[in-house]
Amino acid sequence: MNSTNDLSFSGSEEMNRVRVLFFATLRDDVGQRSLELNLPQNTTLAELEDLLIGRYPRLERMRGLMLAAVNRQYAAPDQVLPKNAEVAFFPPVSGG
Amino acid sequence: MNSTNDLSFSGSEEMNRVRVLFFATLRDDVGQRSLELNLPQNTTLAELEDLLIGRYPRLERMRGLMLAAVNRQYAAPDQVLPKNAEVAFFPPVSGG
Amino acid sequence: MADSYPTSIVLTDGPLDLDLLLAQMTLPTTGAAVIFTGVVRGVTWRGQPHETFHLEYEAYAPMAEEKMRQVAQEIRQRWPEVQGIAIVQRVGRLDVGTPTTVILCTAAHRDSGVFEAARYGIDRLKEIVPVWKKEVGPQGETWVEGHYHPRPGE
Amino acid sequence: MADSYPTSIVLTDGPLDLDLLLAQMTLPTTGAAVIFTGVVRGVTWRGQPHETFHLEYEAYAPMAEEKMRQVAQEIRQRWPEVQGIAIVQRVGRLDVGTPTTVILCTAAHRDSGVFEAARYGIDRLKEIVPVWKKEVGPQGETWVEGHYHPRPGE
Repeated sequence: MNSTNDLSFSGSEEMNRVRVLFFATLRDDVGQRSLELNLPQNTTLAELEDLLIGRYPRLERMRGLMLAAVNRQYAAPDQVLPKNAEVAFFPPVSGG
Repeated sequence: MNSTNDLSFSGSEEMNRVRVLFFATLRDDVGQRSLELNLPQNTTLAELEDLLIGRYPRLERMRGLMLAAVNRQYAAPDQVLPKNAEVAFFPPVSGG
Repeated sequence: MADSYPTSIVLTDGPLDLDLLLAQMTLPTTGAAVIFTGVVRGVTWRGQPHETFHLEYEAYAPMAEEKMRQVAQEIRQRWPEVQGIAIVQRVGRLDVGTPTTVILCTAAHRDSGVFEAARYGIDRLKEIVPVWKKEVGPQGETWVEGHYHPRPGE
Repeated sequence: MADSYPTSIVLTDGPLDLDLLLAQMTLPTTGAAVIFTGVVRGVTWRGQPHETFHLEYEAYAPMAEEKMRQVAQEIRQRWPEVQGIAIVQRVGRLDVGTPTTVILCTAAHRDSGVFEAARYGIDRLKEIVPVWKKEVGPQGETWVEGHYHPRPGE
């Protein structure tokens, strides 16, 4: 895994450009609100989460605890990220 | 029973002057909002109600249905009216 | 503690201001509020369907205020965590769509009885507070009569 | 019928106007409304007692609006007699005593589910609507974290 925004496993596949958003404590952990990433086709949400924890070790404490939405819907870890997906990571909500 | 506001049974007792109020349909039935009555000592609420139904026959339909308050508290029929009592008669409430 | 909780009992022919009422019943420890309001219905389907032009409310004012205060006290006995209690009843002519009554309860948290207390408050107001309404509609004027007979002293 | 019932979903950094919201959710057939509001607590006793100066709310705005709309739809499925539904969430800095959120439900009658619907609405908002608050107090800043983990698609 390189440290640029191109997190491809291999250079031969067509890439999927996704937008990643962070909120609340996760934004503080990552230090920024959003990222644009080029991911291999068929990357799952769980794989993206692993990539991000590898890149931002402060996210480790939230492994298994953070919520994730793909295109504004709560998503399962094995969900394959659709093309140009908007993926958001955040802690359990606390509005109201 | 005479038709003046002096509803005394006998002239020998000291009288109790009470104020009687009517609300909603009972006010329509009686045709006025309030009366001042001189009643014998120890007149009960039930006796007053009988007097009033005798005087205002349109109240008959509400016999046993009308509510009564003595000095702004819901009262039992056998309650003796205290001196200078404020007695109110009205249908079951329908506010809100 | 409960001695310092605000209670507001208002019988009025003027308009309501929910935001002001809420602010008045909000303490530094308040985190939740439930407000019930009755509204003048122009079209009624339940029971005998009918249309209403407006309502005319009448009150036995001094007793109504005493009984509204009693409703607030009953709420405090049943839900001691409720903080502010405002009970408002409008009187006079009220047009369709107008709020007629308010039961407002505040508490630290939403599970402190505020929902139940507001529901109890409107139920009790409709049982014991001497207020009556006359419906004015296409069929003329009709007094609305309740059904509850309070016990002596209630 | 339900197609014509109004739904208002508002995520805003401006102040609330409860009277206006109520008027907007009032139909000719409306006779009752229940309004829940959350309020910024300055002093909290439950759990770890602490003081709060103000709260800072942050939202994932487009998803929050979608999920607020979903909460309204869930209310409609469960309480079909509910007429108007307004769900408001304030964001930004909110001082002690300020209303933060509103769940407002109207219906023809008070026994048509308005109380239950408003309670359900605030419970669900706190489960699935992506909004977070940071408490600012004498000990500094602390993010408040919820506990609910929505299921995929929830």
